[in-house]
Amino acid sequence: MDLTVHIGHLKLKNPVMTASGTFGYGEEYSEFVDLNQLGAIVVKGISLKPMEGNPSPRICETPCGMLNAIGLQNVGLKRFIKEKLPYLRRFDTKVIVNILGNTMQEYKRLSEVLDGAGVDGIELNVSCPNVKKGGIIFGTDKKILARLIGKVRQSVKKAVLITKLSPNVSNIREFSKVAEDAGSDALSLINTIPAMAIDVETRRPKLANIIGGLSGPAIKPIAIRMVWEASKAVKIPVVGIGGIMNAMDAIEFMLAGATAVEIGTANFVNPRVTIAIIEGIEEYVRRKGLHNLKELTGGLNAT
Amino acid sequence: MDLTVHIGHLKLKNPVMTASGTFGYGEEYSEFVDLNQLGAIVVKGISLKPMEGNPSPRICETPCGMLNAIGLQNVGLKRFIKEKLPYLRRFDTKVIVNILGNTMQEYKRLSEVLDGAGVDGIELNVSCPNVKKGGIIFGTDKKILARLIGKVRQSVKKAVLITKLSPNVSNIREFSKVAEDAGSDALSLINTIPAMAIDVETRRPKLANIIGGLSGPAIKPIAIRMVWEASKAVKIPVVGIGGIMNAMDAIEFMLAGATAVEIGTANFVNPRVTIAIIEGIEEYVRRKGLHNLKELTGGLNAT
Amino acid sequence: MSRYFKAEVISNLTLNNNSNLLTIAPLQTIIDPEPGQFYMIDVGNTYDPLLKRPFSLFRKIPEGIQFLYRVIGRGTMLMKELKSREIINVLGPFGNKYPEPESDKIPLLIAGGIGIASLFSLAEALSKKAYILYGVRNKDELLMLDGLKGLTDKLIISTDDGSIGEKGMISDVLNEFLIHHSSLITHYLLYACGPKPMLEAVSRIAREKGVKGYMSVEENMACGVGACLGCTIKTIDGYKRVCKEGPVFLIEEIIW
Amino acid sequence: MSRYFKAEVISNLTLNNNSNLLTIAPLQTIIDPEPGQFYMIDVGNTYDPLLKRPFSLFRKIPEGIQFLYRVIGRGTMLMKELKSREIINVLGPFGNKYPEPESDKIPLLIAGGIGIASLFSLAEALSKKAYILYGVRNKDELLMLDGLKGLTDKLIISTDDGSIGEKGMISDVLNEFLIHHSSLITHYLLYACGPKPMLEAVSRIAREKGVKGYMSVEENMACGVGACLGCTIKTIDGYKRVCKEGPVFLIEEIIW
Ligand SMILES: Cc1cc2nc3c(=O)[nH]c(=O)nc-3n(C[C@H](O)[C@H](O)[C@H](O)COP(=O)(O)OP(=O)(O)OC[C@H]3O[C@@H](n4cnc5c(N)ncnc54)[C@H](O)[C@@H]3O)c2cc1C
Ligand SMILES: Cc1cc2nc3c(=O)[nH]c(=O)nc-3n(C[C@H](O)[C@H](O)[C@H](O)COP(=O)(O)OP(=O)(O)OC[C@H]3O[C@@H](n4cnc5c(N)ncnc54)[C@H](O)[C@@H]3O)c2cc1C
Ligand SMILES: Cc1cc2nc3c(=O)[nH]c(=O)nc-3n(C[C@H](O)[C@H](O)[C@H](O)COP(=O)(O)O)c2cc1C
Ligand SMILES: Cc1cc2nc3c(=O)[nH]c(=O)nc-3n(C[C@H](O)[C@H](O)[C@H](O)COP(=O)(O)O)c2cc1C
Ligand code: FES
Ligand code: FES
Repeated sequence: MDLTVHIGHLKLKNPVMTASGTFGYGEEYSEFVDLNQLGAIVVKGISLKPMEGNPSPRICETPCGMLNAIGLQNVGLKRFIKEKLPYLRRFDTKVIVNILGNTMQEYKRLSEVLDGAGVDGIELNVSCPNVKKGGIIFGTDKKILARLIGKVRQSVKKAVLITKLSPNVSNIREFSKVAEDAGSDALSLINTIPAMAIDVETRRPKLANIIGGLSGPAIKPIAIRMVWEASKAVKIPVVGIGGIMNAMDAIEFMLAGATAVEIGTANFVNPRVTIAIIEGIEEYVRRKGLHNLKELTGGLNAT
Repeated sequence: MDLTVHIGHLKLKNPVMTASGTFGYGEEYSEFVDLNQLGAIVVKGISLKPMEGNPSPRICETPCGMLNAIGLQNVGLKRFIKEKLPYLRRFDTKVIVNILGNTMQEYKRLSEVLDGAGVDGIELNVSCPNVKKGGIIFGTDKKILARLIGKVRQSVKKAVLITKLSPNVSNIREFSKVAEDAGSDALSLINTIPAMAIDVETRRPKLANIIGGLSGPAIKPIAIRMVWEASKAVKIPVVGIGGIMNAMDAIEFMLAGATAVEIGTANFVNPRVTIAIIEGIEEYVRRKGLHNLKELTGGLNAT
Repeated sequence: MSRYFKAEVISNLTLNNNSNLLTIAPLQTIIDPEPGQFYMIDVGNTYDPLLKRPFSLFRKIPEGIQFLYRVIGRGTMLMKELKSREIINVLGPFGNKYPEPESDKIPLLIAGGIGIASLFSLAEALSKKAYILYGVRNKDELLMLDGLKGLTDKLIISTDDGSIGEKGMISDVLNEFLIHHSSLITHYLLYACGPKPMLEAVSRIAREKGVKGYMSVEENMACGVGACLGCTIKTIDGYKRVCKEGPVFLIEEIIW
Repeated sequence: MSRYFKAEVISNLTLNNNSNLLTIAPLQTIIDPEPGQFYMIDVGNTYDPLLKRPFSLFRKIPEGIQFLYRVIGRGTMLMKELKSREIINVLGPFGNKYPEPESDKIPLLIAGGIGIASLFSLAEALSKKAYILYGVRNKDELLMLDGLKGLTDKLIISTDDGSIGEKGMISDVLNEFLIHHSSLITHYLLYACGPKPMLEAVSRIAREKGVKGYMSVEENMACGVGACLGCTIKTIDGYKRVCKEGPVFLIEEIIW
């Protein structure tokens, strides 16, 4: 059955991708998942220089969700291209690299090099709540966001350019429009929502970083709403992210306006969930007698 | 044991209040809860004229939470004062009225009349996601918010003026400061977060209003973070709201910076939860050998 | 006598591939329920699912209270897992009841699917007087057949596939019935419970034929006590709360 | 042989007021676990709690795998409710293992509280050779005493309240021990598992006395497979993942 979708000029064999930071560099889950079956793999956020990340505890559980403050620990651009990319290249799936910089220059440099290295997509992380500089500040100021995307756009020739929006704004429509006008090929949302938990016995924050990002089923209704608003505001494809645990959740995002989806926290609960979701979407499409996934995207009957 | 707290000049016998819209006008739960034991009752949002609210379905469940789009159905100011207030007055508890207007005039008028009617507190609802006009637009624009509070401030003489902030902003600190500077005696947060759910079988939104407000345990980590940020930004007391299901949750909010708390969705799960929370706080205070609740508020050890 | 009580699960029988019969014994004296009233039941003890689920009184028996329920979603799936001796929290009885018919009336009970749950105890109370029109998808979904036969000798069954009783929807059966018994039309009093489409059809027929009656309706519920305003339906006097002013309404007051 | 498998609960015994012994039988052939490795276990089947919980291999027995766990929070409370014949999802075995001691070494196993869980199977593998120093709060918290006596005749127990064995913390007992046996100090090899404060104390003692060894550490975990980077601890070569490079580390590489 035809489950192909297009993110800009990038053709995916199916709409199921892994969410950045939840699937390592692919290798960690290759024992459980045939990576060839995935629509795309979005790897952990990469920065110009290696980052060591935040002290522990970095994660804790919350009702139907979890907090994380990894602090973007990553091997850095050089080692990623040398050690991680070749491995991913061995599989018949698209590779999208999530990037984060402290300055526009860094974002530009990262995208230049990765585009040159032939990655299929670049996901601009302008919404990471867990690093002091950069990240979210780019994602919550329209002018800065427009300038950032404009700059990066020039250096991205082959790869598809996806802007991952911050959920931490009052009006996601405006930011979506800004990202589209500035030249993004697609949008992805949502990233984690800044949140916090306290151990009442010790009076200490449950994360060393105090604040972390909330992910998991708890945020799904917020993500669905934002994907719906964003997809109505722009013409470029939207990638839906947030609390997707099964095929029905993925389809819910597509009905809300998503062309594809990213699976994050669910990988931790079931390492084979991505495959289960692909199969579930196939089953649904067959059961409903659909011909392709275009019939799903934005198919919410809101009248 | 001394559980008293002060919200501005208003003294509460304990920090546990009911959240607007989740406890009706008090009467509905009087069968399960001795209203005299509550720190305060915050009643359903009142508007100048009666409102009939949104069509059904108005609510649905989500992971560890629920969506509602009641559309502020309420009896209106006149009938509230005539029919509902006298009943509440029979109890030895504080009565705080949550108000919502479509214009600044309406807010002003509402607060004038209610202040005159001798309610103990007025909670400005500038964050209702479920009504077309008014509500949230006042809560997401700093200038408008400042002018609104300034206006209402003049007409509130006796009652304590609480501004209920919208969680739907990038920087809750700024809005908290604005609300303080404009003359609020206290802040309360968070209101529900705009969200949405879709029935994948029917392709229809689960709420007739399409978008509703997310409440319940799912939003607690977001609320804790915002209460922490808000309470560090202002000197006035902060009332913590969002997913409080038990005493430990309430204490978590107080450690984050809340002086008092409001219990919402939890009332639906356990109609006696407010009493259980009061008892649980008492037990905790005794177990930890504290003398009063000031030792809890803002007591997070973040170093 | 509180309407918030703990109860012990006595049994939770699977009746067919999608229906169960739950029997609980309250651990304290409770308020006697009336036909048409409902309870809010805990389906699990975590926050997922979060809210209690509303279920009509099926039967009040000496050992306790019975609920007849269909497994349609996450909550009822967990409910299906309830084991005997487990303790659950229950709220109720809530809502109004099916009003008793005046002595000159002939009650016509119209049940669609699991709607039989709330009409069964009404049939018991009416002792033989009532006609019962009961429609299901197919033979296998038919519940409590023997019990119903014991409650009336005027039981009419229909199935969508004709696997038992008349073929077709129960609303059509009602229509036929009223046409054939048009002479007595002013004497009939309808009591309907079932899925929305069926209730709509029954309303239409009732209007056309000028037959009076009541119906028990459903809406998603959070509190069950009238506080959240989440369960409203549109009536000729504006929105009303199913949990408080309902769940039983005059057929003519509901706006579909 | 996959590291993601379904298993049937054989038994879930309560050992004392806060400790349980869970025995599961994998429904497929699994990879043989080594002492020190751990599994990620489903504690419920809703989204609350959401994540699997990590538990060390306690014992591999013919019927399956055993876990010794302490009930401290929401997840383990639900885990306590697991009934025999229930089917659960399990991930593992993960992580490195306790390295075997060179032939000239005398293993000193130091367990604090539930830390005995991961050291027990190591003691089994070391067959009699090992000293076992085992500290608990009080007599009632002592687990698997007979089993331990069968594994070594060099078992030293301590309790905070002196209700059994020596009074005091097990780290102090270790200190005393090393002082009395200072002649053999270069021959001892430490294997420690227990709460953070105890591990810190053991590290300090090991440094002072110049004794080598290993410790199994804990951090909150989400994935267990090295993907989320949530479980890192600080080492002399920067952050390392407890689930991948650990849970067993050289004592001297950990920075507290
Ligand atoms: C007053 C009242 C009495 C009821 N009596 C009975 C009864 O005796 N037996 C019985 O089987 N069912 C009865 N119901 C319906 C029952 O409450 C729902 O089927 C149940 O809540 C579904 O829960 P769930 O978690 O399994 O489904 P969910 O996962 O919550 O939802 C699954 C599907 O069920 C729908 N649904 C959810 N709640 C309701 C609801 N309250 N009413 C109708 N559809 C709903 C949802 O919209 C969704 O389409 C009654 C409902 C009301 C309001
Ligand atoms: C590699 C490894 C092996 C383990 N082996 C065992 C074992 O054999 N037996 C056993 O009883 N426990 C073991 N633990 C600890 C066990 O995983 C936690 O006690 C459990 O996850 C707590 O879950 P909970 O939901 O009950 O507690 P939560 O409600 O999640 O938290 C309650 C308290 O436990 C703390 N906690 C949560 N997760 C962990 C964790 N992973 N490690 C330490 N503290 C935690 C929380 O910070 C909180 O203070 C192991 C942990 C790791 C990392
Ligand atoms: C442990 C962890 C690490 C993450 N790291 C990144 C990251 O490096 N870059 C990024 O853009 N998003 C990161 N995210 C966010 C996810 O990609 C995703 O947007 C978010 O978790 C919501 O999806 P989910 O609910 O399915 O997990 C991370 C999330 C988690 C849980
Ligand atoms: C059914 C329902 C109705 C509500 N109505 C109002 C309202 O009228 N005015 C208001 O300010 N907040 C209203 N709220 C928001 C609550 O007061 C509270 O801020 C929110 O639910 C978060 O708290 P909780 O998670 O404890 O429910 C409503 C919430 C619910 C669930
Ligand atoms: S369910 Fe809350 S008002 Fe009816
Ligand atoms: S638990 Fe995810 S990396 Fe260790």
